[in-house]
Amino acid sequence: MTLSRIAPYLQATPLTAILAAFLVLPIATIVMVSFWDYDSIQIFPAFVFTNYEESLTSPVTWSTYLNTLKYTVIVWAVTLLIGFWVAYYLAFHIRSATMQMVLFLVCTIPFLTSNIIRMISWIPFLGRNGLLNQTLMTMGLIDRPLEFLLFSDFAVVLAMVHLYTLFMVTPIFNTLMRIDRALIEAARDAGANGFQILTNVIIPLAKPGIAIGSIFVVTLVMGDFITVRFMSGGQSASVGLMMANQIALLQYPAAAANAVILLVLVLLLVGAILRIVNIRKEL
Amino acid sequence: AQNPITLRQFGTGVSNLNAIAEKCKADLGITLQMTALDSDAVSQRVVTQANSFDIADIEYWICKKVFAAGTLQPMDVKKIKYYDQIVPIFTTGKLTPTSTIAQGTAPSTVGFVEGPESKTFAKAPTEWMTLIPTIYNADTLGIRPDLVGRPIKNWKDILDPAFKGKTSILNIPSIGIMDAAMICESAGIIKYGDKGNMTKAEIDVTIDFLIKTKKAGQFRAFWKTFDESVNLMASGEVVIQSMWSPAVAAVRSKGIPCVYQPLEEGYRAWGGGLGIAKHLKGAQLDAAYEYINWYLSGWVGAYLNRQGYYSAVLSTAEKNMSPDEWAFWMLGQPAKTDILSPEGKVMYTAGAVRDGGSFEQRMGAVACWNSVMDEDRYMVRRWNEFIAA
Amino acid sequence: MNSERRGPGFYVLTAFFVLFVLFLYGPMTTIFILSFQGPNGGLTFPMNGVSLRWFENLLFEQQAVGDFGGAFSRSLMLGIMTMLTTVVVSLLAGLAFRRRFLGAGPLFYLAIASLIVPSILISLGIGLAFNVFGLEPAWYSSGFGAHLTWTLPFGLLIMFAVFNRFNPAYEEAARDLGATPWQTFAHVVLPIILPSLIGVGLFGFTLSYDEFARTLMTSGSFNTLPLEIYGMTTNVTTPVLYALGTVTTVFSMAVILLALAVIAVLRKRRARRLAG
Amino acid sequence: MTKAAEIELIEVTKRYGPALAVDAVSLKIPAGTYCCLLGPSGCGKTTTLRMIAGHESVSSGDIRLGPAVVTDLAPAKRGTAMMFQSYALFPHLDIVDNVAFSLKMAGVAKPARRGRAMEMLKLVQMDHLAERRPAQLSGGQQQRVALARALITDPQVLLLDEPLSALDPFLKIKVRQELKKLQLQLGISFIHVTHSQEEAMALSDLVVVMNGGRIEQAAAPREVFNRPSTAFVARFMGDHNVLAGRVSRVAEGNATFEVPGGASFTVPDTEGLEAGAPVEIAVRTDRIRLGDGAAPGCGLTGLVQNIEYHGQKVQVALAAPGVDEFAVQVPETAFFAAPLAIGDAVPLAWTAQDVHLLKPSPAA
Amino acid sequence: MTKAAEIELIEVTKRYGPALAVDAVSLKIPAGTYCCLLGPSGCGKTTTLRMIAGHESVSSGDIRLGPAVVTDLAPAKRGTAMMFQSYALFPHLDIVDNVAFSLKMAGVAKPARRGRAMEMLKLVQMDHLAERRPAQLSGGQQQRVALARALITDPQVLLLDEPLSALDPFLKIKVRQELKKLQLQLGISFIHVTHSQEEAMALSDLVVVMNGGRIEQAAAPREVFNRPSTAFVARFMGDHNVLAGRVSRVAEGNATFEVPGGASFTVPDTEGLEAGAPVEIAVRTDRIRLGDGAAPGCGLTGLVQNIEYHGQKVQVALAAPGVDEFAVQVPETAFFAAPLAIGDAVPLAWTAQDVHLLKPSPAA
Ligand SMILES: Nc1ncnc2c1ncn2[C@@H]1O[C@H](COP(=O)(O)OP(=O)(O)OP(=O)(O)O)[C@@H](O)[C@H]1O
Ligand SMILES: Nc1ncnc2c1ncn2[C@@H]1O[C@H](COP(=O)(O)OP(=O)(O)OP(=O)(O)O)[C@@H](O)[C@H]1O
Ligand SMILES: [Mg+2]
Ligand SMILES: [Mg+2]
Repeated sequence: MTLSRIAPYLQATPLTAILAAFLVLPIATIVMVSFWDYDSIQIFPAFVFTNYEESLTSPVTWSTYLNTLKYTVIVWAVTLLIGFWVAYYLAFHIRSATMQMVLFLVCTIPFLTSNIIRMISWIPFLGRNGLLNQTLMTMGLIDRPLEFLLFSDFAVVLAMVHLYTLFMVTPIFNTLMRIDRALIEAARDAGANGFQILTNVIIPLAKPGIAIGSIFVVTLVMGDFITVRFMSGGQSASVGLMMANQIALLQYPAAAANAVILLVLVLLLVGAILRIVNIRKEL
Repeated sequence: AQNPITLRQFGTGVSNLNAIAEKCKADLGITLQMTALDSDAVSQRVVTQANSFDIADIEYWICKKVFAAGTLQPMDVKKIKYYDQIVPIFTTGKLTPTSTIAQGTAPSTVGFVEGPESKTFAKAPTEWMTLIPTIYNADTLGIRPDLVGRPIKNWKDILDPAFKGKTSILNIPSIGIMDAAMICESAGIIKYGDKGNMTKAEIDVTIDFLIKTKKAGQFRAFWKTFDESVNLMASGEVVIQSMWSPAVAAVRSKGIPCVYQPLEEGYRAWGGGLGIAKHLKGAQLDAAYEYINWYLSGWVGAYLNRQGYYSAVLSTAEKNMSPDEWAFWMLGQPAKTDILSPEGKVMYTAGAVRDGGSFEQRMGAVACWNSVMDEDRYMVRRWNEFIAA
Repeated sequence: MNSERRGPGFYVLTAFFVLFVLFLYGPMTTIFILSFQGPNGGLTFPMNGVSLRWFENLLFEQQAVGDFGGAFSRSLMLGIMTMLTTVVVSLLAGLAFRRRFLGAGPLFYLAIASLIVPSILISLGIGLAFNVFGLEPAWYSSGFGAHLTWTLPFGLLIMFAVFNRFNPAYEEAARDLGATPWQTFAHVVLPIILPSLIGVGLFGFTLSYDEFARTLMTSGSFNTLPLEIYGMTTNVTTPVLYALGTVTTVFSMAVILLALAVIAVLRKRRARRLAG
Repeated sequence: MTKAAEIELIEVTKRYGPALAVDAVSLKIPAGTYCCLLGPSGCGKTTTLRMIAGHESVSSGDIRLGPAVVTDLAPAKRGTAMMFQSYALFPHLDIVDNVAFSLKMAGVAKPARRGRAMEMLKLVQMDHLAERRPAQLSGGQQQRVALARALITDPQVLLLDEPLSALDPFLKIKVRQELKKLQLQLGISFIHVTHSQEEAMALSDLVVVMNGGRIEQAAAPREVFNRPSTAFVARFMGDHNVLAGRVSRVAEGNATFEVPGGASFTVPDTEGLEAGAPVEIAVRTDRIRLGDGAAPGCGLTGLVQNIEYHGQKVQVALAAPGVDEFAVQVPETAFFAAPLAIGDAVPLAWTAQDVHLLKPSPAA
Repeated sequence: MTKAAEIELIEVTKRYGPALAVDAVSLKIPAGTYCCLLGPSGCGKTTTLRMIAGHESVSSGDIRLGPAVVTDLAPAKRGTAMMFQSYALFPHLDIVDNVAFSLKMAGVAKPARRGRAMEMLKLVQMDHLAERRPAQLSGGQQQRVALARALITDPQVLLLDEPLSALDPFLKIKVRQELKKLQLQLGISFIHVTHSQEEAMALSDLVVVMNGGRIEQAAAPREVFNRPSTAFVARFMGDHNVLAGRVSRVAEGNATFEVPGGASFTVPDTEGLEAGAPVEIAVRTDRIRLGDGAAPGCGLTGLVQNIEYHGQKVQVALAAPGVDEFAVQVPETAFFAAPLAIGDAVPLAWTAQDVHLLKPSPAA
């Protein structure tokens, strides 16, 4: 009796310990260090607000956050659009479960290639003399290479969409699969056309999946630094990149302050999304 | 086979070569475990993970930042066999007794500390050396002669509207700012008191100018790593950009014309060196010295020279190179036979001349070194602003 | 749903899906094709001949810089460690969450937080914490922990899904038949959820094997494979990089296909045993 | 509401790949009929209903509703409305919006459609819970909302797939009375799928017994119960004993047949019978007397296998050579006046009029 | 197997937080009894069964099995075995291993335990499918395997939670006969939870009718059906009409009461009755005659609300002032000789002996 009462505590201990050691403690450290001081060589324990002050009063911070939010919104919208239709196609138009599995696997296989390699492989494709420009020129569609394809916001968004769409597809596919097919027949019986079924039944019922996918995409984009650096050719900034630069220059307290701000922002965004759904119920 | 000790060395991919580790194992029996990182990670490792390495292969400008962290120990020059033969740039700072010390974080200014426990850099050579120089070079603009279509003479040529959207500079603040300074000065935007140690006002002028240029669309990209610069150039994304000499060689090795263009204002130089971790002692410390002495003893020097870099002790390197190689690489003379890379691939055919002339011409025309300024923190902030603009 | 006839929507969406797949595979095929560059080929088109030079170079020759083999074996080890730990810890936690216990809510949200805190922040935090506490980061300590903060929440969520669908009557039946709690677990619960556990394991392995941002500041002296690849991108200008991409992809695909094949064979064998 | 219309299936067939789910079914359901499709699991009831509704395409054959052939029309264009097995209420909409859904689809303005929906909810006495979500309702309440949602489209035919199966037995009886009342009130046809013969008998004007994708019998419940056309129907409806054997002799006005064990029985009918042909008869369990005195070929002696108390009746199951199952219903009082025990040998008798000759099954 | 033992619940209570699921239930089940726990959804049947099995702790009270108090014993130590509602067969084990599971847990060697398991499978006639997995069996087959698995532990009492609910109606009837046969053969007690009164009556020696966590009546099926102790039992068992009102007059040997609408009825019993007190009576639906000639207080006139064909009987539902529901069962032949239609006014009569006085419900 008593053993069964303490059993859940024992069972939860490893998870708690790992999260405490590798999540809570590090974040606490970040918060602590964000109040430390530093010069070009070293960081010292202190309690100063300069890191926050510098961050929050600097127009760079603001424009960087704005830029990051811009990426977030665009990538979110595009992945949602693509992710929804792909999930919809798999869930409603593919009838055999085996075929669904196969096509789903087909979508996941590219994710087995290292992210970095996948990203840099866009460069020969999109470059000035890349595959795409050359094809378009051979076909006579353009007479000068399109410059915006690479080292631009377009390239950043493209690569992020490429990297993150699956995070949208999976949860939406999951919720769509759980929609009782009778509901769709009931809607059709009530005279709804395809579009009305979509807007009145499927989308409302897919909301939890959309929310979970959105959480993934939003957090991934907000924290990204490598894609932005590679694909913008170093020409654009993101919060992650700013932090990475600060870390590179050993400006840990400034990076930590930025990290805290980023964390707060991400938590706010996720909190807002979570108001719409209860994830635990959706599992 | 003599020494069963393992040393963990890390540094950038430029000099952290497996060939060196293999040769070291063969010659000394010391096992070198090499880890190659990008320059950001290198400086972080040195500062934050003191016990994760035995030998750090770092750049001099980073040394200025990281040595104060106390994770490296100064080396006793008495134990360095070839100390006297090290190129004087690293000791006195002057290539020849008459040359001036270039602006920026010249290696000699951070090359020595005052004592075995000290973290203060000494003004003149002492017995305690921070880093043993490994490789160094003087950088300039690389160009695609087939695509620029005009002679390039000055750093400011990168601003030519004809190259709009086809230029690039380096996005490592401490290095990029020096490129920018060379450009600004050349274009007559500003005359610096000391490029290597700008005032806030000078930083502002420089960055504002960069931002303006960026917004006008002059740059195609900013590169951070060796390969990025190679790919930018090789794929024709840019036709003129600041570059490293082996990167130019790499482009050329793909059969693409690329020239490392000497400029009137001179070069921006850089150098790297080996530092010994604080925690090393006893047999390991001895092995580290043994390794460093071997490093300077010629084989490595020749190996590095053959890549277009320069090595610290020229005399020992010369003995490990053929006269023709020496003449080609160090004296700037036309090659009499085909010049091979260390891997044995033909890099230059007979008759070729290396860009930039002889060692003296090159290293004698250094206008500045990569540097860490007093206003570093401010500069980095403004640099980020430039990137974010 | 009219079961036989396909509307125009089907064809439009099929086209869309095909485009999406092409989009996904486009860069991969670039890598794949370029990895067969000729000996003098570069990282970009056009192809400069066709050869297996770069695979040879990758697999049988020493690279100028770096230690691909070491990085690969470290990533493999780390992946396996992460996989095993993820399976065990999320299984235990999943079991814990089946009952009510004090702090269940906060622990759940902590796990969710672990999922949504940007990777670079975790990496920075762990790096800093090790620094502040004077510990030595290494791929098998701090790196391992950093990976767990990424794989455990996924594992836990999967276990939630599994146990939400697990019929407790199985356990009661076992108890009724005289099984001790341990026997119930070993002979009933475990075999029934085993497929999901394998799924958690494979998932954990893949996540860890390809994790970059969280490893960046936590791997200590030696590189994991993604870091090594990242390092390679900074100094390798030959298609050996793409050869590496092709090889790692083929490797992961082989692992998955093998797993699928094993499952298929087991199934067939059972079917045969039944028929026989 | 005077829209009631006749519905007709003409050789309707449904194939799933090589499998025949519904096999050339023809059926005419007059306007205003309560029709039950009855049969064991997998016999094709749901498929038939869904083809009428338009949710399943017809492989061959035609469906007529009133004068129009609706075989290829969209579900909402047919004048049918469907109530789904587990009700299929939209979980994200409250009750009024569920009921108003079809009006919304048709573009009716919000106040108007909610007004109409409230009327329908009043009809099924659910107006007081209009604001709730489906998850907050009991099974019976959900059922009524689903009904309201189906009826708001003013259909000529309402199709119901096992509408009572989710309810507990107590509620089932109440709700089926409501269904019947509503059908009478609206005057339209209901087609109701069930696999409970009790439900089918209690509700319908027309019982359609299906088996293996074919119709075994389509008739009024009383006809089906009293004159099951095949052995399958007799067994499925219950309360019938089926005896099967081969005809040994055909005389004027009657015939005799033998079961494998040797006993022989009389059939007071000779239609289609000839010596040596297989034959099946049914005798209702409540028409059998305990005790001696059977006319020749109208009785047997069985061993009691099982005794079940059914309230007013006691059902005694017996076995005899060649007759595996034979049940007798004895009125409660009579049984307890002279109780039987398992293992007792009991003589049984019936009259020749109670023997009902069965036809071979079309599905066979 | 002569291990049959008496089972006794003594004031057994189960609380879930503040809610009472089972409220001080006391019950004695003699050895070798087939006992059915019957009641509507949520009345506490499953909870009671699970407390007996040991899968649910007892909040207060005691459970005795034979001479031993088993309240705090582990499930496997009690001498009970449970068959779960959806059978809970282990999906990863084949049929033999499922049945042999308890022996494996006890450490019996493989050949021995598989041998015993095959014996049990033979008992339930499932030995030919021993190698299959549960998913490859039909509902009825699974049910038999579950039975074998429970019986292999040689229990004194077998507990069954709605063992027939997953089966289709046709199969239900066959399988319940098998259950009964097995219980007789083994001689142990079966406690069987159901919410079908028909199932309970057909199977049990002892019917326990529960409502709101309490026992309304525990008696032989015939007793429960003929003399339901409360209005709840009468309604739940069906085939009873309940009339409720207040006593207006108590005379010798009988009393009179009035329903709210004004009609008054006679009760041939006065036990516990006094003027002004509430009173309820039950009259069986098959004891009511159609037509005039009712003795005073033994009849009413109702309007026909609904007519249901039940095969041998036709059930007519009527309403009268103060009497919402009143049903009459008319034999089929009689009904169709003079059919009624909905809306007809029909006089009804019964005899005073058919009136059964009900007691107030303990749950109220
Ligand atoms: N989508 C489908 N694909 C293939 N076969 C199907 C499909 N739907 C039904 N069937 C088959 O068609 C036959 C009839 O199925 P249907 O659902 O109409 O039976 P039913 O009478 O409604 O049974 P139940 O009482 O179990 O609901 C069955 O054999 C079933 O297996
Ligand atoms: N674990 C629990 N926690 C809280 N309340 C419970 C729990 N289990 C059962 N109950 C409540 O106890 C009461 C009795 O439940 P029980 O399952 O015994 O009913 P039942 O008679 O078996 O009903 P059914 O016929 O629906 O199975 C119900 O009101 C139910 O809501
Ligand atoms: Mg069906
Ligand atoms: Mg229950």
